[in-house]
Amino acid sequence: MTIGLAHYLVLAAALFIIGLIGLTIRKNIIVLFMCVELMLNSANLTILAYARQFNDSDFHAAALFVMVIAAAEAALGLALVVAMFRYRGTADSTKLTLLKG
Amino acid sequence: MPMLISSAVFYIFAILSVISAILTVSVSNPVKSAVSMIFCLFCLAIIYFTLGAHFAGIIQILVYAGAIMVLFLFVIMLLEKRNNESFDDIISAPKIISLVLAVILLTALSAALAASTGHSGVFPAAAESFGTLKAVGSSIFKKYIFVFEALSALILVAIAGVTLLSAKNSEGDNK
Amino acid sequence: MSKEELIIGLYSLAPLIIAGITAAIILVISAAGESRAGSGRLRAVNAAEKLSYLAFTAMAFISAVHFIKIKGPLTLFHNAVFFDHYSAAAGFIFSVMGIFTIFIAASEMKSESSRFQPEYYALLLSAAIGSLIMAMANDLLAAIVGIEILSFSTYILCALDNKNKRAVEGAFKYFLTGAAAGALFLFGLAHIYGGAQTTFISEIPSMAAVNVQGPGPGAPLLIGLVFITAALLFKAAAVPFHSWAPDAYDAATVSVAAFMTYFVKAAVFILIFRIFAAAFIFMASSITGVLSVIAVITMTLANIAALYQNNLKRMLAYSSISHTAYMLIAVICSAGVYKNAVADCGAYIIFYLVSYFFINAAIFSALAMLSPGENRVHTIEDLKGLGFKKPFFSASFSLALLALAGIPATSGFIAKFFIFYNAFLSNHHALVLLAVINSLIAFYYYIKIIMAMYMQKPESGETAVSFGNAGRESAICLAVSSALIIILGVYPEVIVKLAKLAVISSF
Amino acid sequence: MHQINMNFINLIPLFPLLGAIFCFALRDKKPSILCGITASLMVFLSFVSSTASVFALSGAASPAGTETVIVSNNFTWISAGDLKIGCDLMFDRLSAVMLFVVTFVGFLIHIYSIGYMIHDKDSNRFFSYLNLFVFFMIILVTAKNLVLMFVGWEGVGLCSYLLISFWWSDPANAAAGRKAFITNRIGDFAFLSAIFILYWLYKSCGFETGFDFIKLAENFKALSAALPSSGFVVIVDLVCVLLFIGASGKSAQIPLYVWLPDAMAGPTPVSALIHAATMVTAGVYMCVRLGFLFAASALALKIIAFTGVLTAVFAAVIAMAQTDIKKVLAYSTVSQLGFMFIAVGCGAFTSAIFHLATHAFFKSLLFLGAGSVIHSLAGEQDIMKMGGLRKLIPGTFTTFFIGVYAISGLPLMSGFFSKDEILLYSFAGPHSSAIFYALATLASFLTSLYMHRLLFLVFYGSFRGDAKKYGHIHESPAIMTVPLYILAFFSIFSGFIVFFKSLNFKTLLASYQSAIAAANISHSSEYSVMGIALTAAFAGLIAAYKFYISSNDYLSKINNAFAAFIKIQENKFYIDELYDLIIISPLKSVSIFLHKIIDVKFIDDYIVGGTVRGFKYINSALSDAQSGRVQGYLSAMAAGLAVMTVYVLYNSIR
Repeated sequence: MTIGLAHYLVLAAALFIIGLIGLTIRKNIIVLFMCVELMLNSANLTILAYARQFNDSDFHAAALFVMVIAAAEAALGLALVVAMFRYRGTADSTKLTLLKG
Repeated sequence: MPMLISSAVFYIFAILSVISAILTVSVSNPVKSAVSMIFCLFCLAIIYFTLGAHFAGIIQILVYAGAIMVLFLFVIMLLEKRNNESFDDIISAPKIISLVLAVILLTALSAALAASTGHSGVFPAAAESFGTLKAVGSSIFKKYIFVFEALSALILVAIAGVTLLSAKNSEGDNK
Repeated sequence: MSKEELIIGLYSLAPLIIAGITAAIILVISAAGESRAGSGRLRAVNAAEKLSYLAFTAMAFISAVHFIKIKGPLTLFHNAVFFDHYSAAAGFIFSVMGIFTIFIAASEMKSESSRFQPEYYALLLSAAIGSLIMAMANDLLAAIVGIEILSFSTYILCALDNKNKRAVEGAFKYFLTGAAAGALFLFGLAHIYGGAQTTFISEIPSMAAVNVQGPGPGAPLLIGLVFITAALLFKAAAVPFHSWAPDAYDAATVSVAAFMTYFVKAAVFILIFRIFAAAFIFMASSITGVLSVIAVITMTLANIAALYQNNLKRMLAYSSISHTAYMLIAVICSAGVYKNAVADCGAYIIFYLVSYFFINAAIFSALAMLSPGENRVHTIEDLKGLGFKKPFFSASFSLALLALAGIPATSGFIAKFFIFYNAFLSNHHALVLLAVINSLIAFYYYIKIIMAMYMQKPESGETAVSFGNAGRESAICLAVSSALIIILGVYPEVIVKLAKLAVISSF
Repeated sequence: MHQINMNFINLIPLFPLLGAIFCFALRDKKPSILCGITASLMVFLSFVSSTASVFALSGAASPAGTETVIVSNNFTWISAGDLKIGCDLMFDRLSAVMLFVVTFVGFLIHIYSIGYMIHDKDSNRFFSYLNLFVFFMIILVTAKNLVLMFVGWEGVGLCSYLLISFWWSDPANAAAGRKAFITNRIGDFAFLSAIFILYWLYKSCGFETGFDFIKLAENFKALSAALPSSGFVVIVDLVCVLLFIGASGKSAQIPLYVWLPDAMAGPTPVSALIHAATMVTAGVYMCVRLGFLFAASALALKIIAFTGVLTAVFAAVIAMAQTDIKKVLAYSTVSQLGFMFIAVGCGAFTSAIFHLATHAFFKSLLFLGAGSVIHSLAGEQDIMKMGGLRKLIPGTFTTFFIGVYAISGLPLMSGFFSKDEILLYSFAGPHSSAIFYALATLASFLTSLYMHRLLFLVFYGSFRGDAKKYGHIHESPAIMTVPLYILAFFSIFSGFIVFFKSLNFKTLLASYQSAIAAANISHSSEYSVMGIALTAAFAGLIAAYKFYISSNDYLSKINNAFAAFIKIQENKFYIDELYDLIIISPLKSVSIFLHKIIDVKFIDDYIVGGTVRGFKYINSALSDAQSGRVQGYLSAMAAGLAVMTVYVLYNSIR
């Protein structure tokens, strides 16, 4: 059985869906961020797989850009988490219901 | 037989990465969650290598697993000693619906992707310079110069945001 | 890169460069010593305000020059960006929006409260950078970076008041859902790359045609289309991707909420239209059905949710969601059957955005005049009895609400009319019917506010809100926007013509 | 159609607009007579300019066989693609009649209002709204295209809403205003849809009309030739029915009439101007203006006539049992509007406009008279607490008396001529029907009955109110009674207009009727209809007289209905009791049934209330969904994404 593009794409899709499921069921806000990171990784894997298919290593740049975006997102997100934890004292997203209706 | 070995490597690390990803979203302790996430990232890095994306794989290990996830762990440690969450209310109708929908989505995605790209089989032979630091670096600074510069603005904003959000002023009113 | 290329590149990016440099200077100012509290803060705020005001004016001027001078569409930086009438027009609109936002923000920024820091202006400028990148992007990668810059700025603006539980919570929810949407976009982008072997908007259709075997686009392209559409719909706050909007609006201060209603929406729709009209139009038939259903659900649910909403900002959030649906109709119609569909729809979207901008500028500058700096939640009850006490305020506010409702002789009516008319021409009759029903439902909750102002007395006898030291700037902004609502309502031709010019010469 | 361009017709709407701005500028100042005078003057100037336009119209030479129209093409308001909608006005014979009613009656009511509102602290604002209303009404009447007409249509709705809730400190008034607004929205929705369908119809056949009435009418014939006849009829039917729903919102027909009785919460001059004479007739005006369309749709005409007849009878029956003087008149207005729609439905557009004009005079007279009565009694509106006012306020009595006679259709009054024409057309017109005729005659009988009931209960017998108040009853000031006299004069004589051949009223609206075959009405049927109509009117008068004047103890009787049965044995007026039993009691119970069950319970509670409850339910569900829990938001996103992806993939790749 040879490994082709489809295998990588299905793996990426699976990781993406796992991240998506995590977003809908987890309560801890840090874990929620990790789920987003997982989804970004799956995007990266897709990009790299297609780049391999097209023999286009220029597009590897896109994967690096995704990592930069992920890093920036993580930094800002964690700063928000810290700020929120400081004033709300919780990392449970189900307790964050001041705004609703 | 290199073909067999590369297939085995892919399958092993694909299965490992999926298992660790599932662990990431399912273990109740966030520290364990983060650790399995790091493991998942390692597995992915190896899968990147099998794709010939050497530079991306190295950055994945260095920056992603090495820096970003450590940041996560650091924050987790900073916030709470124990932050286990109970999964008591995991069985709620909306959640089950979203779970079912997600599985359907996965099936649809996989089926469609496999059907439309599966025939091509193996990857074409890669060029000598494929995925090397030199090739990727020159594309960053030539073809993608604009995106690269734009990302600097993104990082500037992120830095400003982090300093602003973590700024402590004594007279703040805690509403 | 040759010297000529560099010069034209710098020329085209001049607004971005100005915004970036000014933002950096403001960050330096605000980082300086005692700029965090007391008179030091006020001085820093004043300086930052002046600087950003200058920067936005310069950007508007340069964009106007661009608009007049460019001969035809250009792509620069290895095709990464477009430099055309459309992007120049967008740059001008964003700059004017920035100026209005500064005006609206004046009364809260200059209040005694130390919550408002000079970084605010730097973030406004960086948001402008992001939206300009979105407007210019040819590479989807550049577009997502633009989206992220804009979104980051907005998240931070939302959480600016970081001692306020509500603000941080709203920003967090917005951030988390926004990050997920960003991931959707990137996943979609990856598959677009897989389907077309390029991420350049201008090349997707032709490349896709080469790469696709058999009839119709292949699975990667379709998946990319759906995911990117979902991510953009999220940014535009369409149901079911809308849930962040009411919370974020509620959490944000008045000027930031205003900024989100017009600025973010304009940036997103300018990008959506670019992507749809230039790249996805060949796949339109597979997605217009979905978009129509989303438009209908969006406007219906948003209007019903707004019906009994008492919190003003949340109500306006739902109202903004319903307006998303109307603009979405224009996007759907750009894949229309008749000639000039793209040009007309683009022009109508731009007109809608401009009209919507002035209406919301009026509404939020009015809200900014209420108890500035106190950061309290304004409900409809607060407005009771203001009608005859504050005639100018109430009349302008009512005018803006009527314009949102789409009463004739206001720009809101014309904007809606164009969109419905166009949908009619494109044979989306049911859509028009449902949209008209919805705009009638919407009447009810806009009228409710006007009723409260003119026909109800406050329970305590005194009006619930004080006007405090309401800034002159907000009042000016209110007056100018109200006048423009009427002017555009009676004489919309100029904007429509310019918008048509921008779209025709760019697509 | 021969068009001549005269820009001075722009003056007609301009004056009231200036007045409105002037009065609004002074709204916070102390109320003074200045605003009232200015407002009245502005309406008067607009009356003068419309009269001048009439002369210009009749003086203009036109090619034989065509109608002359004065137009004023001002500027292009909306232009989208090929579509150009102008901000243009037109003045033809139909607008002339309407403008005469709007400006002249409007002027008298403005004068009256000076007396009525002088003590109100917000009278400046009142006059500002009133002038603004006249402005929008003039726009509605003189608009050259359907879209501009819709602007006026919305504008009068807005002003009506502002004026109903003018005394907004009472929540009931504000609620009434809101009810009016919302009910009208349903009609407006239908109207808008009709506009869109009409546009699509013309556009798809290659006619770019810009909604211009003249072009719409001109191209209509070509349009009907261009389309297959069956499809064409269906579309025209649909358009006409939707237009009629729009009209019935504004003109208070079943089932959208509910707002009008509540609208009486506003000041009385407002009821007279807006809710009797002008705005509520806008629906009739619109139907006549688009008569060329309606003439092509037999189905729509049937629906209109049927609704009209039903409304006329229904409202008349409800009016029987009302005790609030203004409510009686409100239901009476609904009923009379029903008559106008009978005329439209029978294809007699001229008669509809004729009745509209005469009705404007006598109904505004009645409302102003009622206002004068209320004024004299210091705010009392319950007719059970009135009585015997004949001697005390003779001026009001005389004019009210004339109004009652006019509306009842007694001989030689204006109402007699206009109503007789409607009955005649429902009997022998191009779209007549025996049922319509019979029911219309019944409604005419009921009209006479309840109007005389009102007259007798208010002005005859003895005073039933608070004895202390009796001494204070005084006639209203001249500024209020003089308009009454003028209106009374027109209530009597405006009907004779049909006899003046030179005014040519019969052919006034000829162009709008051209599509309808001229009915051959024999003199014999004309006289028999007239005879029956007179009989019905007199029967109503006699019945009311017998009951409300001859038997003094009516009041005690209604208090204990069972006691009445015993009294039948003792009472000498056996025939009256029989009459009571056979006619009045059933009528009264039907009336109460209709009011309590159909009106309040069914329409108000189930239809209107049910919609509101449905919205509330969805709203609370949405509110629960927006729970503040971020997983919920993300789940919604994920679900949306999944549905979208699966749908698109399934549809495109099989």
